[in-house]
Amino acid sequence: MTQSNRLNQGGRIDRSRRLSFTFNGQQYMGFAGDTLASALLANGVDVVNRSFKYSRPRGITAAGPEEPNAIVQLGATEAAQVPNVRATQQALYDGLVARGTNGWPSVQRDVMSWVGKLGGGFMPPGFYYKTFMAPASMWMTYEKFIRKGAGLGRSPSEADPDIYDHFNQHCDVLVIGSGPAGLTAALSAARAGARVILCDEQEEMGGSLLDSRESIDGAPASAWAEQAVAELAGLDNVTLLPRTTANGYHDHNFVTLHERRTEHLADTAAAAGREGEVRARLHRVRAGRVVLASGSHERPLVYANNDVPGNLVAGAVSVYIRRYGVVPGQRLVLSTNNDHAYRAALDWQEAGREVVAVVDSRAKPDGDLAKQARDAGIRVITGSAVMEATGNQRVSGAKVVAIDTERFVVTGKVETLECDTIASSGGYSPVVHLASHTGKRPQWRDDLLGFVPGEVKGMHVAGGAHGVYALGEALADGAGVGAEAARAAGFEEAAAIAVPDVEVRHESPTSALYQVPHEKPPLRAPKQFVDLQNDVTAAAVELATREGFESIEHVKRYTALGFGTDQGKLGNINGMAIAARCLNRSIPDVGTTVFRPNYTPVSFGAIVGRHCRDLFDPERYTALHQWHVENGAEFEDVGQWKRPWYFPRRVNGKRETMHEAVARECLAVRRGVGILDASTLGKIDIQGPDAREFLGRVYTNKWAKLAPGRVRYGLMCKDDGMLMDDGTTSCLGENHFLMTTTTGGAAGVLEWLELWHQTEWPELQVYFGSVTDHWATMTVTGPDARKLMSEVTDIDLDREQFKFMDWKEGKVAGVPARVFRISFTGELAFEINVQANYAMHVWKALFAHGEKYDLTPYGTETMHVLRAEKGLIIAGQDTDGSVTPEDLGMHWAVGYDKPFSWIGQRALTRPDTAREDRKQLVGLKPKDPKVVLEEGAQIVLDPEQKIPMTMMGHVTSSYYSPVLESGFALAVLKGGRNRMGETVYLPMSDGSVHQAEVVSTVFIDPKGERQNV
Amino acid sequence: MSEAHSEASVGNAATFDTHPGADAGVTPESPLQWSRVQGHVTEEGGAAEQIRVVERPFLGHLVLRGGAITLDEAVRAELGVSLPGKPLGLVLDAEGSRSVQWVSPDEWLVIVPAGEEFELENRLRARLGDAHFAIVNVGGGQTLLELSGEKARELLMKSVVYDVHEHGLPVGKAVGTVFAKTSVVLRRPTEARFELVVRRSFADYCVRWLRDAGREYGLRVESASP
Amino acid sequence: MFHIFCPYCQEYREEEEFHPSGQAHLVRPADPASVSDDEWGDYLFFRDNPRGIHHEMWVHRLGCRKFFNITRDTTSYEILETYRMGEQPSITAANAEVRREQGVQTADGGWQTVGAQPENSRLNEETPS
Amino acid sequence: MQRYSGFSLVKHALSHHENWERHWRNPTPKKRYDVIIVGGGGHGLATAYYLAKEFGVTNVAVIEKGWLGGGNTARNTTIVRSNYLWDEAAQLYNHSLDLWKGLSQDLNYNVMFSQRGVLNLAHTLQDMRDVQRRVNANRLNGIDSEVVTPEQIKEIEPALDTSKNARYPIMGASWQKSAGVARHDAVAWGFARGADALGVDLLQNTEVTGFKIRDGQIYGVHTNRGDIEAHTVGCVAAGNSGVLAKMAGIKLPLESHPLQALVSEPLKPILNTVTMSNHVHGYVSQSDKGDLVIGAGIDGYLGYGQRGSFPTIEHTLQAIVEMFPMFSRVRMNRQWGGIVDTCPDACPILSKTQVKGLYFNCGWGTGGFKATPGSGHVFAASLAKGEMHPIAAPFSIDRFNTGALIDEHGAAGVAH
Repeated sequence: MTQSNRLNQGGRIDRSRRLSFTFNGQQYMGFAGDTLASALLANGVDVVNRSFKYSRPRGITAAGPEEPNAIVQLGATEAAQVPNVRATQQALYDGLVARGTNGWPSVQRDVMSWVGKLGGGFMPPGFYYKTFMAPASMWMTYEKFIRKGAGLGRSPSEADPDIYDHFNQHCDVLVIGSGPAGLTAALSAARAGARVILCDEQEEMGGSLLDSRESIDGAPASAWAEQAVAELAGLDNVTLLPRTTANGYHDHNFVTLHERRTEHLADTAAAAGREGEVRARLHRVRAGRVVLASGSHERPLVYANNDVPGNLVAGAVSVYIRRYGVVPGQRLVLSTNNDHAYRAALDWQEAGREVVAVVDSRAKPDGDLAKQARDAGIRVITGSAVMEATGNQRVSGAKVVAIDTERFVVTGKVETLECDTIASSGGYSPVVHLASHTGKRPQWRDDLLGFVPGEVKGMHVAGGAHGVYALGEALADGAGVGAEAARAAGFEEAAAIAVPDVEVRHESPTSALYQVPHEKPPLRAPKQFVDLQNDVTAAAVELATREGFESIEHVKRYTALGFGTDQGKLGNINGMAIAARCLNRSIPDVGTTVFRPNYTPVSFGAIVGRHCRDLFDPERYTALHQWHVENGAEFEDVGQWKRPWYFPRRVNGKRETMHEAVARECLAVRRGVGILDASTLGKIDIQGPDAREFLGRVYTNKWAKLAPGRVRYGLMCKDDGMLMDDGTTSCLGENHFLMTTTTGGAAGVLEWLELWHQTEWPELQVYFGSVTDHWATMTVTGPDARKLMSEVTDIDLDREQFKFMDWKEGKVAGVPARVFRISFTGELAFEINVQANYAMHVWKALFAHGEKYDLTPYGTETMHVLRAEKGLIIAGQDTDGSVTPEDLGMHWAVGYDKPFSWIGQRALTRPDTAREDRKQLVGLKPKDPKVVLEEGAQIVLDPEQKIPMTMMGHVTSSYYSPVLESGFALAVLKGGRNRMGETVYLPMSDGSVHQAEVVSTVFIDPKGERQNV
Repeated sequence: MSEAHSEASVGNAATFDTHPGADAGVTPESPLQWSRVQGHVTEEGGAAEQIRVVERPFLGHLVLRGGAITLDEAVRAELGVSLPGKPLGLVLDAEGSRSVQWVSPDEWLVIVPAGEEFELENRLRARLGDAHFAIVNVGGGQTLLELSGEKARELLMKSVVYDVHEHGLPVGKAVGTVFAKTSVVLRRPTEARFELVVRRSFADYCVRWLRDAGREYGLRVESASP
Repeated sequence: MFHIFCPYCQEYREEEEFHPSGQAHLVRPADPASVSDDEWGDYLFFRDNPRGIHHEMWVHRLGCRKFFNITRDTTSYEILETYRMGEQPSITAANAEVRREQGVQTADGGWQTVGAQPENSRLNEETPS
Repeated sequence: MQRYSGFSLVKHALSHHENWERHWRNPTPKKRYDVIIVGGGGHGLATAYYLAKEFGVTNVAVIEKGWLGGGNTARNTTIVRSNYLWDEAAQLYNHSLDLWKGLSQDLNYNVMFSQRGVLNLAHTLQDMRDVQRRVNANRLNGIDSEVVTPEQIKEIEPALDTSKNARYPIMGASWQKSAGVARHDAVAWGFARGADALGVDLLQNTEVTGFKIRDGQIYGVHTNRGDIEAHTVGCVAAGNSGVLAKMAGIKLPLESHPLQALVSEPLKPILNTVTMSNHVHGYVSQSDKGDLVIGAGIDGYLGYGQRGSFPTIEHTLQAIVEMFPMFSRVRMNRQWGGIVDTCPDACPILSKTQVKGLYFNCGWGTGGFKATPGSGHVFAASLAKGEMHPIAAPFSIDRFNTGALIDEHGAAGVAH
């Protein structure tokens, strides 16, 4: 294929770099600097897609982010697939592979198009809601067919080979858009010394200056842009971000920018030779001030068959000619209501192609550009508009007619002009999106026939974004606004740069025209598209208003207007104008819709950044992690920690199952000695003369008399009386305590203590500090624990000297240690704390000495079994935020007579909290010892009752006990403590029903003798 | 109280020398030990090496809590530097090996060479007497990473939400802030380098993050482990 | 995303370093035993939920770990002032319009240091660097 | 009311759709009604519809300050399920699910209730305990929940990463097959059209500015369009409930928070079901248009701005890509926020108040959409009879003082 529409010269492409690409299976050539859209147009490709609902052929309509039609699937390989890429925004690269997202077998010959031709009439807006209702059972079948038509592109089915990252940026002034106003704003702010970021969504900076016909300081506008960009690039305080779209404006001037880093170069970073680099980068910018210089989007006119390929917005025609050296057709008809659009005709003619006519809706257009067109011999038809395009896969003609815009009728005879391209312009809509992201509604300006941004704190608007369109005015506006922004950011001396010289052009005013009247009534005319991507027609908008949808939000939702991936950049205002006409109200009266991020779609990957795969969430390791890995531990995720779950051994060449490993570990602790890495427990250092008083207020039990050297278990409630956390606290000195918390509760408990101290009791003299990571904790437990410990420590382990719930300090394996005689297993236990950097030495020394005792490492699963056999709870497993200490049978740990009303005390006497028949913690012994009840199994008293059954409680912890040689469980049960010895039932999902006896929560050693030896 | 608590109870608080002493023959392991085994530490940054990350393990880390005026006198007497009273201040001694950092209005982080912390704590406690204060040894719970090189600032921009530009983080400033999905203390002790104080259990995550984010610049991670 | 002036760190910081902690100026009844169940329920669960000016507590969780107060408009999300524990807001629903025009940023006084130690008053007087 | 059917579509197509009737009238307010519903969202419209249809109370006005269905009805992620842990909540949501099943036919309006099923994933041992507890409770409450294995999950939703390599590998899930999604706007419009046809006046752009209360009895409301009388007033105003309650001198234990959601660009069908994960915290389904509809978490601060903070969106997408690594190159189209009124125990309030005749239906938090028909039905019954319907009774305001909370925080599914 030749590039039949490519001019021999002109444009900003690099003709020395030829790029090959594939579209819909066909190979084409383009140049470096092309977008996919410009390259397709250069190659004369008319049909790039099929429409969503009616499957009509569609071509390229615009040249930027407002493009509704040219949505393609990108990627040569499965993993590199990118759905829904706008061809107008995709830089061409060598080897690019794309296809239209709809159409089968091809976009040219689409089988589904019969639906559009035949069925279109049966698909008014809301047709889904009106049918497919009978019979009810068929809906899922109907829906299967409806879903076949869903979607544009498709998701890749493989994981992304590329990576992404984030940059946290801070600046004084962020300038969004590098057109005339953006450049002068950036220059003003930068010269004042402000830290400036200038971003622009296009491949090249300069915005409208790059396709302008005008001169600045006597040189082409594009040359001035290049020079301005070069100056900014040379300044240390300026960061230039081309290919970077400002997508979201968030509170307090936080702006998200999406920068294409390698995705414009190839399918993947690796394919671009940029291994290790990111595909895209999200800049998270906190800006002192934001200058919104985002320019405007040209609105197309709404006329019949305005979707046939060859219909373009006028400005896009100029962009393709002047920037890419591409003329997208042979014979042009331009339909306009304003002067500015005339440049499309002038550019077209200068490119050597025929301008059939300019059709102007105004009676007497006499601006400079209109004069220029007449002088150039172009036919100008006034008081008229293109009413209808003819043609199927490409425009073949334009039906032109005189119109009365006030009365919305045609007034003359229809003339058909032969042409292959219709450019239209209905005026300009400032790009107000970002200014409305935080909820500020845009304001309608009758003089501009458009919405301008509402006032946003910290944001300054410059240039076309608030309707300052003329080049000279935009340059001056930007310069002033840039200086104003810099001053507001603290650069008080900032002044506007001297504005370059631009010739002033006379323009005649734009007339209000959105939908062109047709000779047929609106509901009977050929389709006049408002939202091309969602196939929303003017008739649909009219029908919605007839059906009682009077709010513009209802109209949008009923018709899907503006819900496409272009978010209605071309169609929204036209749709509102049509709704206003039908409701006989003004546009501002109909209202506007507030835009939401994103301005243009952003890949999930870019928002995720590096927070994926093995960096999705931190993995926290204890100081002994390496040993655990090397000794074959299976790990359990507890919060972010990796904790050994169990340590399967190889027995006779076979790896133990979890059940086998846990049984072995349990027996080792009950009969010999085991060791647990308990380092993940939260540890809080508490110092100060009021530490004791403070503990008394946050714990349910008493702390006044705990002596140095002693340890106590405590319960912590919230002020609603429900258990929040538990743990032991040791008295290190008269005014010094070490609190432990659950692994998951560590951070929360510390903040809880700070909360009460900082907000309620600042008068208490106490400080808290986290020492969780400082200490490594190892629990040596079992009947042989003392024997083992005596080999490695200088501490007197005599049971009279070192009692249960004492702590001592000394050396373990030569390392200073604090050793606590506390037990979570019910066996004799020593909990060793050493500075974490020495933990591995101590651990290994224990194993060196422990070999003869068969010292057995155990994990969290065995820990759970052992503690449950003793009826010891795990906060968060046996409790769920609705359990009081009394429910747990821990009356002994509740100090009702403490002088201060501790946190949770008052709530315990509320009627519901004080009920006798609350759910209470009990033990359950399955009637069949082989049965291990399911954790979460529900308890009923009568298994024969009908559903819904009356549930009395549930199993919170359940294990097999190798010592009891039976399953056993902890459960919460209504009035449980009065049901000892009763039989309860647990109906399971497979229909079976287990029976269990309600028993004490303590299954082993009820007197607690084993831990006290 | 038993003699096992002999070292304890200066001002009713227990102090404790956690180090076994040089002659005990005990080798400590830095928080990056596992990362080292995994190959995340000591790696050539390649020809384009533009960032160097050096771990300074085993330093003495003490958290001081109390009133600024009280602590200031004691710190000045014992360390020869004055307590940064203004928010986010970081001061170093003449050698640059001891530092005091503002953490919150009643909290400072002191970092001293390995093994000095216990002595320092005892001297401070003695000097502070009956005042209300707290000193907590946290040296086993955190480690210090130094970042230097041409692209160190950009690497930090990828990692922390704080403004690491000269304006936001001049020499002599230190902040607690968000680092990826955890938190760090970020310090600017000198023109040439940044420091991160990271918690032990997150150290591997932080280093893996830095390696991943720094890959495009060429990054080398090493430990100045003695 | 909010940009919050931490009255302790004395500078603006990113919202990600903070955590909201509910309504400010709640006071736990001094003698819980003497309040009725209804009053205790009110203290536990009933909060102001205004459209407009709201005084709320935040904690600088990943920074200085201090709790402090914010006066914020729950509709515009504008933060009108931040102030330390123990201080009262200078902007309230009653005077918001006036104060907004005056551009008030932060209040003074209150306890800089937890424990409200008088010895720290000098620290409070220092201006931020 | 004009009947809708495939046949009517053909008929209207032949007349160029020029003869479709309005969905609802645009009436002038009457001086008095038997019942006033304040709030024209899904719940309010459903209440009005059932009042007229089931309880014969047709002299009803729905007062809406904006447009019908313009609040959370228009902004949610459309999930419908009933697998709630606690008996009281299970009864309420299951009642609702039963009504959903015949709703399109009942309303003669296709609300596109699609029973695609819901997976609630478990990633830790505690997650699994919670899943088992909930499924067991659900089954005994007559709800079709089951526990499924990673292998079964892979069959139900092949796009999920069920491998062991994930940071938090999927250990199992609960699966409710009869759950699904519906077309949110259509629900509001269907109820509105149905209510209107039965004589209910739908008053849009009408704002309640105060209540008329005398001797502890309500007898009307003040509005920007004049006073309207009624001796029974039901407030169904979601995030704005607190503001209304204040006008009536009533305190509610509610906080209004931003809840965000987002959609991808439309994709060819790739997801079969609704997937929710509490642990990595995200949930997703695919609409009939092809968008991935993704729910984010609640922001922790009060907010009426219909927007939240960006990190919430980031965390949500991290979770989605963690669960579905293949979506990394899919693009996010649009995000938005709703205002959810949350209760301390994550359960709603359906209650009388100290003002006789004044009722509140609020506090639905993240669970409102799925409850729409059930909430409307039991609330209508309560308003019609002057006594709370038995399913509604446990949700009284009193529970916050007695301590009899219905705590769904404990082991309930993810926010939705």
